[in-house]
This record gives sequence, structure tokens and C-alpha cells, in this order.
Amino acid sequence: MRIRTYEATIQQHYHADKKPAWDIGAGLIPGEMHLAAGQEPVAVGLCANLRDDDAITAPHRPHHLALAKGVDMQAMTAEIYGRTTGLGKGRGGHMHLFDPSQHFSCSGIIAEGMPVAVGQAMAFRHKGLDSVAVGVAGEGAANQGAFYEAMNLASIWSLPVVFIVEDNDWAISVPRDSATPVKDGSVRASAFGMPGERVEGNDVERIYEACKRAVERARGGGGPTLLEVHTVRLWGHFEGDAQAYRGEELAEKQQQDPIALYEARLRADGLLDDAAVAEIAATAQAEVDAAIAFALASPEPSPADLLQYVYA
Amino acid sequence: MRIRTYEATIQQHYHADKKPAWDIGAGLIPGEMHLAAGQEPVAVGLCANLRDDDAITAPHRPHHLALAKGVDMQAMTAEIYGRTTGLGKGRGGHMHLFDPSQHFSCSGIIAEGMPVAVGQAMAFRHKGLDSVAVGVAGEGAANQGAFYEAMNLASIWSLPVVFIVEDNDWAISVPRDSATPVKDGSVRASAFGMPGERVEGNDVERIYEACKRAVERARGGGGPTLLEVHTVRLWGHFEGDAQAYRGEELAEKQQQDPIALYEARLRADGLLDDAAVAEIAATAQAEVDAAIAFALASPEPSPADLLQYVYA
Amino acid sequence: MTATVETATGQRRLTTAKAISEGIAQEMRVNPDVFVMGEDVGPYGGIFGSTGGLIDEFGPKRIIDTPISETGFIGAGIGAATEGMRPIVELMFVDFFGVAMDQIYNHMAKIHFESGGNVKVPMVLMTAVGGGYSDAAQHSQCLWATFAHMPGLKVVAPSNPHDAKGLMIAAIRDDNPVLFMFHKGVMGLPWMAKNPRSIGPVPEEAYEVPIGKAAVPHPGTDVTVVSVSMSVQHCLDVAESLEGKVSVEVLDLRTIAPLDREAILASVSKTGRLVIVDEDYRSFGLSGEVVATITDHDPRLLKVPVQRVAYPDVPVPYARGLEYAALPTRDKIEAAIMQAMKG
Amino acid sequence: MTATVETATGQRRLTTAKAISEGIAQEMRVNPDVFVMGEDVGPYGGIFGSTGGLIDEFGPKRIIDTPISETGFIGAGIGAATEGMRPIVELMFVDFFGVAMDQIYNHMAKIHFESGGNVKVPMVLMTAVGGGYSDAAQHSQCLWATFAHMPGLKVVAPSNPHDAKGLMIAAIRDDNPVLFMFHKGVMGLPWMAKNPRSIGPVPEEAYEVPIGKAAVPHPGTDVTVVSVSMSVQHCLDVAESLEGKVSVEVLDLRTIAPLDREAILASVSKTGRLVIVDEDYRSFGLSGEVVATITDHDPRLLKVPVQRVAYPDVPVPYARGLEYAALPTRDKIEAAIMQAMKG
Ligand SMILES: Cc1ncc(C[n+]2csc(CCOP(=O)(O)OP(=O)(O)O)c2C)c(N)n1
Ligand SMILES: Cc1ncc(C[n+]2csc(CCOP(=O)(O)OP(=O)(O)O)c2C)c(N)n1
Ligand SMILES: [Mg+2]
Ligand SMILES: [Mg+2]
Repeated sequence: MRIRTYEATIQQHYHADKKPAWDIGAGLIPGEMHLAAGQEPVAVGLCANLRDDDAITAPHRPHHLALAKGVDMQAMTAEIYGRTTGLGKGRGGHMHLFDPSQHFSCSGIIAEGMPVAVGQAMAFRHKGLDSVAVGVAGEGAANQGAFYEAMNLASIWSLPVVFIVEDNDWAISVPRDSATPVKDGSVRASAFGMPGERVEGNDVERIYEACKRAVERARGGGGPTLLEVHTVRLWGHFEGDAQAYRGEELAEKQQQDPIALYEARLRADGLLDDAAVAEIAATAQAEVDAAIAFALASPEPSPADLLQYVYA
Repeated sequence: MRIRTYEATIQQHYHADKKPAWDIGAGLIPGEMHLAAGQEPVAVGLCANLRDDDAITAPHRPHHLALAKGVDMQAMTAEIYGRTTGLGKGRGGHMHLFDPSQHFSCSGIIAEGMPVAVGQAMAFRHKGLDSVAVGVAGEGAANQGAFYEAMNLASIWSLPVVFIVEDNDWAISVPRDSATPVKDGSVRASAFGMPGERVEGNDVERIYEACKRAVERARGGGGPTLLEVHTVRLWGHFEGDAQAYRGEELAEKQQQDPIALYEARLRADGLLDDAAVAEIAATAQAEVDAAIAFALASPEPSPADLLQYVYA
Repeated sequence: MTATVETATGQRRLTTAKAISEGIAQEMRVNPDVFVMGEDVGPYGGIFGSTGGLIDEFGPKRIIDTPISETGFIGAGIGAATEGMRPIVELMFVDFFGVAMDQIYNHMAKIHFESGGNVKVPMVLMTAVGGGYSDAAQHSQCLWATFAHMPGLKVVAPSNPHDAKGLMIAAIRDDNPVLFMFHKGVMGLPWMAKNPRSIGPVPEEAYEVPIGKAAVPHPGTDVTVVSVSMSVQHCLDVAESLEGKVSVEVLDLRTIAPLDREAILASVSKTGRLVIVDEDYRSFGLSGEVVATITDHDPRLLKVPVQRVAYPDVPVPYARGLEYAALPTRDKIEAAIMQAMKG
Repeated sequence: MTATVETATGQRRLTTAKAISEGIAQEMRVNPDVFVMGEDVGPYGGIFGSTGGLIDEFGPKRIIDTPISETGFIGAGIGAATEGMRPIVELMFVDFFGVAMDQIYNHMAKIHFESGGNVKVPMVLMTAVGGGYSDAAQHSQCLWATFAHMPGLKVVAPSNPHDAKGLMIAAIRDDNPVLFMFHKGVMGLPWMAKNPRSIGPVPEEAYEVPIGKAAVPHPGTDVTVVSVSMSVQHCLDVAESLEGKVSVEVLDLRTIAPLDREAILASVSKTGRLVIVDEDYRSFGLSGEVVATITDHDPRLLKVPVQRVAYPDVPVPYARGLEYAALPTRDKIEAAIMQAMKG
């Protein structure tokens, strides 16, 4: 049953991520669009361990994490459509989604969410809460100085932080190999005296287990952990990226769609059948359609309000 | 004889560093003054392995490295006195010493010299030279993001760089323990797939040997190395720092003056006697006095030239 | 201690450094969510004394010495602020902003807007500015225009102990990120030459000096001198020395962003002559914006060319003679006033 | 490829992106010390096409894809430059400056001065600026005034393919660090709406457009419109559309620092009316400095209030309607010109 719920969630997210992409051409969703197809297992495996009062700082590719964390799909979609009912009333856009109720935020500047997670953890501890702050970044972002500074602070102050690196082998067109001199990025944890672990296989259950250890450790006062999760970027870096630089590797990776693979496994185990899959797909589709309908029915911000929200 | 030369050099530097400090009150040397008493073994042990065409980027505490590298003492002293005959014609000051002939530079912004060393190494390789670039920073600076980015670049591009951390246990008033969660900072090398080594004891011979390995590795195309050298800050962070925060540790450390200890060792080994020590001290003193006399005899820059050197 | 002096009339006089740390302490006493974080803010008390003594009262949980990781701990301040804390974070010298500017500008300043007002970042970033003691190109700048250029930040820079305490308290209570820039020269430090104006009367109780409001510490009718921070002290010295000869109106902006444009317009409307004294770099900065405030409205208010006594477009030189050739000194201010009166 | 178009007269027309990469290639051919470094500058050809095709000719040793470590690789550019190379380093979006500003400003810009002229840093930092395509607050800014405020940098921002190539070549040959800011809208990208002026005639040979010299692409006598980068295209559209009604002189600054003050003064001396069109933030920026250039000299040159069509002091909003309410559009420029003509 637990697994079944995961599957449903994954599939929802998968569609939630896919769907907006097809609309870009219509111009209702302008701007860059970084979709996370293939990386859903990270979001689901992580967030199944998190509570509403736990925090996530997500990177430029945030939808899967937002949806798995419980960010309201309608408000998020409305933001992506630039509407006043959106999370940021149309000011933020898809790389700047803020949901205080879920302690969810993201940033278009890679790795810079990591220090923010450290500060959230400081606040939790100061207030006597046992909430956990999670910072997520790509493997490309993991070569940015901010990431190391954050790990060092979290470790020296023994804060409840989980650092997650989504290693999808690519940073736009730059392959991991030509940017990162270590095969297992989690060894970097030892540079800061914290435990680290790399999870191979893009497998939601293994990711869940690793995240569980890290989250429990943080929640229990054991300090920070670094997890590097090997995952897959099925699509382009942003919509419109032809990925000419990927060559054969792309076709290979497209065989590794984690949702299809997991579905097959669950079917083999007799936990899913055609009817169940159809139902899950339909439910997910309906939810996404409703979110988009909500967004489309929502008003655009008035140009007269341009100067609002600069100051509180 | 080799050791003897070291000793002389160390002592010179020691005096060279000490001497300017006593002049601050007189106002001839204005501004912050970070002296390196106690850290001479790092400079000497390192620079004995370097050639004129090798580069060093030094931090805010640069005198020992400059003198050991072969930067002209007179031009350096004139800069510290703000004279037109100085390395920077009085524009730079004690934290901004540039000597292109020795490929020596420094910066008052901690750790930011590390990426610069990476670029120097790129230039050396591009030009087909076997010169080596050395980046030096304190243990406090080693928690700055720039440092990690530089190590990563040097490693992924396998560049002839040696990274040296001078661990003097303090970053102004902040003890190493409360800033750095690992006892041995050289473990950070493994985060970037390069060798690392920590040298204990503030011992010029051990430092020399470790630097030799690292410099030879770099020069031979073997890529970068990280060395952390445990050294001692005998004086305040800057002149005028009362060091109230240090407590008993200070008195203890003052017993560990590396020059006195090395002198004792050389005397015990019969390599030094009173006469030799006196001669070395006199020679060093004379050189320093001459440098200061040169500076004092040099003109101050004319206010009319204020706008010079903004652009080349 | 040495920072507190009782005057004959019993009015307490403090250094600016002491006034700031007193303001912080008073807010920390009433609000457990306020804490201080930065390099050497603990036992050292801040390199320029802004947190002197706080560690003794509040301990290392609320006065936190950090590693040298400005992106890390300014970012942490932002995270703490978005979760309901009110951090005061010290960037030791403003000149180091470049190692953490992304947090300062892309995050601290913009999150409120990007969230459509749903997230607040109530945080004070305090930092030392200014030169005059040969600390050279990387430790002597003001740079307030750099921050004021970027929407989302409030930027304050007091010129005296009274305003420093009141602006600090206002900054802590403000729901926005406030950049609090204290000039080393106004701190009243025992180890730096100082103008007597850096020690002055400071009320005991907690009070606010409103952010966004300029002051007129020396009213006049002939010429308007707009300035901020340390330079205000020089302007006042000159204005006093010219009393009887030229009636100088000194405007102390106190806040750079948002700029008190009404105060500027009101004064220049009266005098028609404008001198701007600014220790930040001349071009693309404060002085241009003050001028544009007039010309947006009506350039004909200006009877004569505007005198800009600003830091010339040159990095801060080390040698004292060169540095003082660049700084806005009393003699340059006086010369500019006399020039404005000629036209 | 698609970027090259032959006109009827045989004059070759290029996109700005192609013009830039051609300029780089020509310099790389004659000078082995020139190399390119940045994120996605290799096989991808630069996110905005500035290095398109270079990897094929020069290979990965001279066209270097970097990890996402801007402090690291901009610092490396500085180190290489001080050792005699001439690096061209790309910062993908100017908005990311904050992660590397210390290298840019405390090092790249100041080393020459601090060394008393003994060290040169001949380096081009190129970066994409500007908005208009809903890339929101962290990917749409111009920020040229931020860099121009800080002495030691040269800052250029071309408005068309011809100037882009010539300024790039001049920048590479310059012994100073030059910040080369290309607006995404002028690049002529196939995947972004564009003004036809983003494709234009470009000579085949290598040539320089002098740094520090403004151009007057549309002379006039009634009103001076000072602008730079993308906005110049809009200004020219408006100036052309007003022909016969208002004689508009459009000044394309091309270089922001050092500012061509003579050109500004010459034009305003003639027209007495000044409109400034600037996609960078309004306050403490370019528009104020242009005004101050006049008032330093003589405010009475200005017959009417100055119109500043600049980006209001608000972070860049995502929603298209809001963003265009902020951007300096043709209608706002025209309205400002008409307002200036009224006074
Ligand atoms: C500081 C900074 N530099 C560069 C960028 C541009 N950029 C956005 S995403 C990206 C690649 C990120 O790769 P990775 O971290 O692996 O995440 P992924 O896109 O693969 O999910 C780059 C270079 C940025 N947003 N911020
Ligand atoms: C980016 C930056 N942050 C802060 C400072 C201020 N500062 C100068 S030296 C120093 C301590 C450095 O400690 P360490 O690196 O251990 O070197 P040490 O002084 O012990 O030689 C600090 C905090 C600086 N110069 N640059
Ligand atoms: Mg990636
Ligand atoms: Mg140290």
C-alpha cells in the first residue's frame, strides 16, 4: 500500500511536470522552463520522510520537489501562468516558488539555497522545534562555493539539515565527468566531518531509505548528512533544448524512465494492473487539468500594481 | 649548509616582519598590519622549492611569503611606507604587494587568491612552461567557498597548483575548533580527488619535504596537491590586537617560537654557535635597516597623480 | 566603559559603537527572536565595536561567531529570517560584499517581492564602511550606491551616535532587510582619529529614528549641502565655521534608500544652490541621483552648477597623501560651497 | 548559417550573436593567447550564442567549458591574464554576478591600480543582460550602473551587430578588464522575439569600435534621447516614427564606463531637452549620471524637466503584463519625448 501510494504520487508528478511543458509554445507560460522528468524518485523518496513543518530549498528545477512536498498544485500552476492566485501573485515565476505553509522555497541561482536551509535549521533549533531543513541542488551546482560553506556551517553547528545532490549527469550541456573530479560526490561529506552516502539506481525505495536515515538523524539531533542521488534527466535542460550534445547517451537514458520501470516492477509483483494504472493516470490527469483550468481562470496582475511588494 | 641557509633566511624574515611593527605608532606605516611571526617555517619551507618563475598568491598576511619568495625587500618596504619606489608606487599597501618578476601577488580578501593561482597555472601550461602556481590561505580562509571552487578546477583540469593552508589555529579571534569541523583539513583534498597532507610541528624541514613532494608533483604534470601546515601565530591578528580572547594558550604558544627552537636544535647539532647567530642577526638587521632607510628616503606620491593607474 | 561619558547636565554621551550595541541589546532583551551572527562578533565584540559586550549578556547562542563564510552565514540569516527570526548579521567590511552578493541581492532583497509579499525577510545586515586610515582599496569603500541601486533593500548610514541607535532599532523592527552601514570614522573608536561628533548624547531608552527620513542638523538659506554618514560631520564643521558668512543648510540623508526626495527638493527650492558631499564613488552613484531628483522635477531650481564633492573614480589608494587627495575633506567642502556661492 | 544573410547589394548581414563570435574567432586566429572560458561555451556555443561554432575551430583547449564555479573561473581568468594571456570569460547571466563579485571587483578591476600600473589584467568578461521574455527577477537585469560605479572597469553594451563585433575586438585588444554586456534581445536569437535591428550589416574584416565613444545613429535638433543597448533599438524606432514631427537626436552610448560626457553635453547643448532611456534600474544609476554630467557643467542647459524612462525600482516581475509595465517600451519613450517637447 505504501508503495502503491508512492507510485500514484510519482505518476501525478510526472504528469504535472510534463503537462505544462507542452503549453509553452502557446505562450501562456512564458520564460525558461526546467522540467524534472526522470527525477521524480528523488522528490518522492525524500518527501515521504518530511512533514509539513519541514523545509525544502529547491533549485531552478523545482516542480517535482514542490509537488511531493505538498505545495498546492493549483497555486503553483497559477504562479507558472503568472496569475494573481499564484504562490507569488505572478511576481515570482517557475524558478521562484514560495509556499510558507510548506516551508518550501526555491531559487534560480544554483546552490544558493543551501545556506538558506542552514538558516532555517537554525531557526527550528532556536524555537525548540524538531523540524528538518533540506537543501537540494544538482550535481553541477555542487561545484559552487556556497554549497561547501553551507555544509561546513551545518556541521560545525550540528544543525538538522539534509543536503541532497540530484546527480542527473548533466549541467545543461556539461557532463558530470568534465566538471567533478570525484565519482562519488558524497565523499565530500567527509571534508566537513559529516556522513555522506551515494544512492545509485534512481530507485524510489532506495532513495526513501537513505533519506529516512538522514532525516531521522537530523531530527534526532545527530546533525547534517550529505546524500548524492544518481538520477536521470530525461528531457532537455530547459524546454527547447535540443540536446545535440548528448548523443547516444540520451536514447539509453530514455530507456530508464523510472516511472515505467517502477510500474513494471509493481506489475510483476502483482501490486498494479491495467485498471489500477489507468485509474492512477486518470486521477493525476484530472488533478493537473483542474490546476491548469484554475490558473487559466485566474486574473493576471494589474500593471497598476507594479510597485507592490518591493517593501513589506 | 642547506639548513644553515634556511636559518639565516628565517631569521632575516623574522626581523623583517617584526621591524615594521614597532614603527606603526610613529605613523610612518599607516593602516592595518598583519605580521607573520611564527609562520616563517611555512614560507621558507615552501619557497626553498620554488623558482623565480613559479607564482605565489598570498593572503592578507604576506610578508614572510614575499621575502622567502625573493621579492625585493626594499621595494616591498617602500610600498609599506607608501612611497613611489614601492612595488605599487604607494597605491597598494601591505595587503596588496605585486611583484611580476617573482610572480608574487597578494590580496586582502581571504581565499580569493586561490582561483587566481589556478589561472596562473593555466597560463603556464598554455605557454608550455613547467612553472608551478602556489595559492596560500589561512585555516580560517579555508572555509570560504572560493577555496573549494579553486581546488575543484585545479583537479578537474589537472593543473600545476599547490594549495597551502597555514593553520595557525586562529582566524582573528575565532579558534579553529569553532569554525572547522575536521581536525585534519587536508582530508578536504579527497573531496576533489587530489592528494592532501597535513604537516604538524611547524618544522621547516618537514614543511620543506612536504612542499617538495607537492611542487615536484605539480611540476611533473601530476596535478594539484593540498597541504595544511600547522603553524603558530605568535602575535596578534593585526598590530594592536590585544588578544584578550586567547587566554593561556598564548603564553604556551609563545614558548614555541620556531626560530628559537630551530636555533636551539642547530646549536645542539653543533651547526650554530654564538658567533654565527650574532652574525646572522646582524646581517638580517642591516638588510632590514637598509630597506627601511631606502623607504624613508623615497618620495611620497604626489596628490596630483591621484587618477593615475586606474586604466592601463 | 570609556565609551560612556556623563555631561555636566547629566546627559549621557556615548560613542556610536556603544550606541549601536546598546540598541541591539535593548531589542534582544524584549525579542527572543533577535540574534547576532558574524565574524568576531562574540568575545572580540566586533572589529569596530558594534557588538561590544553583547556576548557577556546574551551568550554564544545568540551572539554567534561564524567561520569566514559570508555567503554561508548571510544565507543562513535569510533562512532564519524567513522562518520567523530577526537576525542581525555583520559583514565585517562592506568591501567583502562580493563574496556574498548573491545572497544579499538575489535573495535577501528579492524574496519578499518574488513571493508576492507572502514571505518576509526581517533582517539587518550591518557593515563597516569608509576610509581615511590607509586601509587601501579593499577595506575603505562606502559603496552605498551599489546597494541603493538595487530595489528591495533599505540602506541606512548614520552620522552620529543618536541616529545610529535609533536607526538600528528601527532596522531591527522593520519587516524588510535593512543594510546598516556604519562608517568606521563615526564609531568613536579609541584606536582611530575621530571627530568629536562621533561621541554624543544618546537617550537611555529604546527609540526609533525613522528609516527614509533625512534630518537638517544645520538649517540655512544660501546653499544646500546634501551628505550622509561620516561626511556629514565634516559638512557640519564647515557650516559652523562659515556661520555669518554663508548660511549653509546641511541635509543629513541618514537613509540612502529609499531616498528622502522631498527633503532634497524642499531645501534646494529654497536655496537654489546644491553641493553634494559623498564618500562613495562619484559616478553612477548617490550624487547623480540627488541631482536627478531635482531635474526630474525642475532643473530651473538650480541657479548654478552643482558641486559634487565625491570620491573620484579611482580605487582607494594606500598612501595617506593620495587617499586624502581623494576623500571629501573639509577644505574641499568649503571650496565647493564658495564656488556654488559665486555662480 | 541562418545567422548570415546576404543583402541585395551583397552586403553581409549577421545577427549580433554571430558578429560577436566572429570577432572572437578573428582575434583568436591572430593571437594564441586569447582563449574562452565559461559555462556551456563549448559544444552548446553559449546559451545566447556568443561562442557559437568556436569549439569546432579552436577545440576544447581554447574554448573551455567550466564547472559552475564563477568565482573559480573568473578568478582563473584573472590569474591567466596577469600571466600574459587574454582570456574571454563568460558569466552566463549578469544576474549571477553576486557569486563572483569579489573577483570581478576587488581583483579584476583593482589589481592594475594596486600594483601601481605594474600588472595588467587584459581580460574580457562577457555577460548576457536584459529582460522582456519573463525570465523574472534573477535572470533579466541589466545592472550596468552597478559595474560602472566601480572604478577600474570598462563597461560596454552594444545595440547592434556592427558595434558588437567592433567593441568585442576592441575589448580583446584592450589592456584593461572590459565588461562586455550583450542584451539577449539584440543577439538576434532564433528563439526569441526580436527587433530587425538585431540583424545588420557587419564588415568581414576585423575592426574596432572605440571604447568610450558614443554614436549618434539618428541626429536631430529638438530633443536628445540618451540610451544604450537594446533600448537604443526602441529609441530609433520611435525617432523614425516621429520624423517630420519631432527632430529626435538619439545618442547610443555604446560604452557606459568611461562615459562619453562630451557627446552628452554636445547634444544637450544643442537641444536643451533630455530624455534618458535605460533598462537598468532608475535610481542611483545611469540616468542620474547622465543628468549630473549636465548639471556639473551648467544646469541652465536644461530647458525642461529631464524625462527618465528607466526601469522602476522594482525587481523584475515574472508576469508578462507586469514586466512590460516596467520595461522602457516604445510607447513610454514616445510619451517622454512628447512630454519633453511640451515644457
Ligand atoms: C550561480 C549560477 N551559475 C549559473 C547558472 C545557470 N545555470 C542554471 S541551471 C545550470 C545547470 C545546473 O546543473 P545542475 O546543478 O546539475 O542541475 P540540473 O539542471 O542538472 O538539474 C546552470 C549552469 C545559475 N543559475 N546560477
Ligand atoms: C572574504 C573576507 N572575509 C573576511 C575578511 C576579514 N579577515 C581578514 S583576515 C581574517 C582572518 C583570517 O584567518 P586565517 O585565514 O586563519 O588567516 P590568519 O589571519 O590566521 O593568517 C578575516 C576574518 C576578509 N579579509 N575577507
Ligand atoms: Mg545536473
Ligand atoms: Mg589562521
